[in-house]
Amino acid sequence: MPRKVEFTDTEFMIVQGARLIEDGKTLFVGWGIPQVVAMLAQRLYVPNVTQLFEFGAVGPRPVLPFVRGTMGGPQNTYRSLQWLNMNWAFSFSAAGYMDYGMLGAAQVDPYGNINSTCLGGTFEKPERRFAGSGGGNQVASHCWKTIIIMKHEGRRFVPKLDFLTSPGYLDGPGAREKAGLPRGTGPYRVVTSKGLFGFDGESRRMTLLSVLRGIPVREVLDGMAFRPLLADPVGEADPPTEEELRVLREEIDPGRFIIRGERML
Amino acid sequence: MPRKVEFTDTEFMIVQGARLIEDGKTLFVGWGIPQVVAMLAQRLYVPNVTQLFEFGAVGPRPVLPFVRGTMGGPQNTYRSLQWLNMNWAFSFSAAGYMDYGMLGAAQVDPYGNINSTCLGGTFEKPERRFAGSGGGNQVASHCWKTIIIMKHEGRRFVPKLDFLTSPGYLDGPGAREKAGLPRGTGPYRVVTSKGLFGFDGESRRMTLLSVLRGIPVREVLDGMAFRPLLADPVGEADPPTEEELRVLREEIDPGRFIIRGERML
Amino acid sequence: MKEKEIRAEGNVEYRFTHPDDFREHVRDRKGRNPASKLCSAGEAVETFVRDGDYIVYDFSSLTRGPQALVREVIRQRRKDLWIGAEFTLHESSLLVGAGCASRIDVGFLGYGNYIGRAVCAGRVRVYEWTNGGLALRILAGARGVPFLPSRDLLGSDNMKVSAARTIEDPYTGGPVCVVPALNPDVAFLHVHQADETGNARIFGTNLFALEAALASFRVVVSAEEIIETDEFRKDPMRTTIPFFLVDAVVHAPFGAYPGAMPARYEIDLDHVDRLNSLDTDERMRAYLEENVYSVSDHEEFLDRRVGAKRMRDLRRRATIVEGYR
Amino acid sequence: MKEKEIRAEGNVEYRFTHPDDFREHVRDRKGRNPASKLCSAGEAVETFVRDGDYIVYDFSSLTRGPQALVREVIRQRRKDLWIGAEFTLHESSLLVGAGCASRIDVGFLGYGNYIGRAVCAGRVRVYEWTNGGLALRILAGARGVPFLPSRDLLGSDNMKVSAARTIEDPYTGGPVCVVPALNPDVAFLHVHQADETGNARIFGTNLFALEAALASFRVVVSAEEIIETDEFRKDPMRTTIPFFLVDAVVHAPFGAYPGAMPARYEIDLDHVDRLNSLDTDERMRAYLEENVYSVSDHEEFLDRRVGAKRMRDLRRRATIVEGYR
Repeated sequence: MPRKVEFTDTEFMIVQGARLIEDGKTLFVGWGIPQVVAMLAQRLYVPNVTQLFEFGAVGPRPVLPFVRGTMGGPQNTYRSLQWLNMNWAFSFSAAGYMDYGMLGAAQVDPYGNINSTCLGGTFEKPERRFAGSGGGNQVASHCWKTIIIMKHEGRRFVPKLDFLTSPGYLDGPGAREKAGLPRGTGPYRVVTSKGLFGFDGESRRMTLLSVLRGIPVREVLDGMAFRPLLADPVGEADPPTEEELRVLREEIDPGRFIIRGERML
Repeated sequence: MPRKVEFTDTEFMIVQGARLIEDGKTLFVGWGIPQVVAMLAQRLYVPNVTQLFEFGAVGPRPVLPFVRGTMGGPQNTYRSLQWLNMNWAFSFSAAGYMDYGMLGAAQVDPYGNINSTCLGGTFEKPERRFAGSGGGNQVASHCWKTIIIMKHEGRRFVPKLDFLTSPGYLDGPGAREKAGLPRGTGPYRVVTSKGLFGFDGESRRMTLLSVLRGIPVREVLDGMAFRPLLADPVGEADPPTEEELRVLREEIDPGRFIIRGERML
Repeated sequence: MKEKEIRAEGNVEYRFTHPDDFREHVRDRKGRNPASKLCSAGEAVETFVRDGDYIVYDFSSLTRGPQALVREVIRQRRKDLWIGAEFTLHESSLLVGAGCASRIDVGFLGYGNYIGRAVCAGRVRVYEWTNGGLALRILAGARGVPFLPSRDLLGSDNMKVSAARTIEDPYTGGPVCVVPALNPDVAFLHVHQADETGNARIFGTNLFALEAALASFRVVVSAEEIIETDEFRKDPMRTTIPFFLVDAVVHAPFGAYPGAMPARYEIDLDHVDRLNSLDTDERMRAYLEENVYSVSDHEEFLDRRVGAKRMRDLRRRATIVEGYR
Repeated sequence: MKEKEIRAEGNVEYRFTHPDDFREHVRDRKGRNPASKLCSAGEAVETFVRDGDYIVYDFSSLTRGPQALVREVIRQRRKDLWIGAEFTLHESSLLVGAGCASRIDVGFLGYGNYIGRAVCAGRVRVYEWTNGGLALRILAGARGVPFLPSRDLLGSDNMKVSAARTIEDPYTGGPVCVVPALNPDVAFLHVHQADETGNARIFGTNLFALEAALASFRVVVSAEEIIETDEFRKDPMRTTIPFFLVDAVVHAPFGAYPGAMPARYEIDLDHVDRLNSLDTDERMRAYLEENVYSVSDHEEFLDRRVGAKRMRDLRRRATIVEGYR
């Protein structure tokens, strides 16, 4: 029987993300937390995943520990199979070669549409301004399965976005295809600090698949401004294992730049 | 007073071509005779010309003597400034960076349109089939000044082409721009084994500028199936100098793969 | 899913794949697992080249062409192939002469008289895209878009014997040329170095090696040398093609023979002169019998038709190595 | 000739140059003569950067960014600049904070609070093209076409706050996104090695270095090292940009400081943390005074604000050199 271990909400989020990736597939890695997820996944579970960074690093093996604030530097692009540029990177995704994409988000709606641009006010004078799409729009448009990873905070789960930066299922079934986005693509999972969501195959609406063991479903739903569908039954996600935490804390992020967060359990 | 020297029609054609290029400019070099013209020009007159080959050799300094039948090999792409590929090479020309282009032709019409595809019959079953455009269409479409180089033979100067492979002035003034080709481009000179042609600034029709000294204008015109305009006066082109011939024969093409032809003078 | 749609506009047939159909092939049939794809030329052609396929290759017959693979296609007597012929010098003659190819997208259709006569006799259908147009079609296929625009072809007869079209540019209102994406069934790429999984290096210029690898349903790499994956990771700027675009890796020293492999061996001009002289079906048959059908594979061809002495001499003549590393 | 046309669609302004106008600039104003273009950063900005210019750069603030050139633009107090901001981290903050920039095409508008607040306060106008959209616009400019198509942006709000449009693909009939070509007035490229004429080498990945060099009216290269032209001819595969695209070459060791130059020196995280902490105009002014206005040029900045000891330490920390050559 596993001992209870203490961990942060960010650690749980990262661990959940890392468990989702299949080995021998390709992963388009966004800025920040997705970088750390990819490191943990490749270190523990999927040695043969091929990472792609939008500025043209193909198959990098980032140096551990993680170096903050320099995705394009020699540490993160270390031992790549190939160094190219941005137009080539997005050719790989546009032509169908990227299995998974992983992105952060400021807001997400029931169809998995992402806002990472601005909040409140108008677009010209918002109340808060974020970095914008970066390459997120391309990742969410092109990759076969997009994974959104974000803290479980109420203001982030909204019925309607303040700005649609990167497409989920837009306004429902068939909408992506109708808009001209590649067939068969779309958001696959939303990974949060409390649970895991998928998308219903028919309605394309966000569906709660599982919650961190010990957290009531109600607590997860309370943290959202819309009500997702519920899997039947809603599963339970294992907390981080000691090995996952050890690798995260000792090998990947000993400076705790990324993994600090609220303590859980 | 210069001694009379013996030379071939091909040698005269090459020498005329080499005298046309300005130093410190770029030259998009077609297959075959244009390669030799570029070598002679760079060796004697324009050391700072930058050659471009369609498969992405930028600024090569081909090894002398000329190696036949292998434009893409290490000898011809020797000491390039950059090795790229075809889509980049045509980006250079499309974006306006190529001053001169030099091409051969099977047929040319009064507007400097080029046929290098087929003769007679139908396109599907012609009487003679040539190599086709290669990159000639792009060179003639994009370069600021296109130079056509070909033997002076009657069947080559025709009022109407059997196939329009690479655009000259199409059917007259303004036609290139109307078709969507880049503004201000077009054929600049036609270099033959007997004379040199330009294009009238208004009518865009081929104009005889000069003939090899000693050849009657009539002989040049007799070798054409249409009557070009005549410069007033029609000039006289100097025959190849001893130095030009020496470099051509001893340094560039001692095997006489290219420069053999009918003897002249 | 219509993977291999042949469309027609008037008399003009052209190959077109909806980007979504190509993407689904990539998703379902291309391996992103870095497993060994090493096999013989015979196995590669047996597995990955089918009758009716559309084939492209890089670079030319005279330089770094995939000649061992082309000979294997002839040996296995594929039929009704369609060639995207950027710099097709002898390949077209051989493939048409052997009865393997029935359509050619041109490109540059040189040289020798055989292929010209075959066109005149109506034995092979040709369409004119030009080198730039074909390269752009393959770039479109590689970028996952159904077309790309350019400012050439316009005003020329190539637009009548290809499916290039003129559209109105939405920003200037002026006419621009567009060409449809090309996703070939097969790309043959002969490279200097590859690892077993398909990472590959070409030294020198190329036509559209990465574009063709991205755009093609099946990619067969033949390589002068097989090296360790680790070598690619030590020098990522030298990589031309990453492994997950590649379906088969063939170790084929002298795979470009009789053409040259820059910095490895020179062109065999005597053999090329013989190729240039193939002007009748009788001579073509004799050449194919001697150099293709009568030998069981590339290695037997090298042993019995080329020989160690000639290979040694051709290697020795490749004196320019600067820059090719 | 309207070199610098600013168009509007609804509320959205965008920069557009007809390919013919750009071509004529290239013909008349770009030098194809391999003369020396070596000059100081001050001279380069004085000569080639004007008020109202549209500027792009490569790579990011943290890695191989043209920081010495950006500081010089601020020092010379250019006004009303428009930034094509692919990976703009601190440049945007500094250029907006210094009153140099009034418009930004985004891209990735990170980070720190300063630039976000400036947007919210309406002190700078932003348009959303996304990274892929901006890279594609520059590719269109480089290829001499007025637009390029893609299958992203579709369905997103970026299409409402940019001039990207949806058109019907002529081959599938389906909707595709198109973006207009971008020909920036100025491209800043900081490279590992350049010669005096402008041939340049970047080691590692890049955003769109060659595209931006082809597409831009004026190209300023700053280089860690100046090397001989002959070095480029010995290794043509290593060349990123050929000389005839380049207008000025600035020898600027530590030109990417406080960011890193791969294989040369590491990022100065202390300095970057200070940049990240610039959240008020007061702090911004103090930073600019200390690091830009109070020093006459890049060399004085290095001597008086960075110092040989810190530079030595940053060099020592750049321990990964594999592949960067």
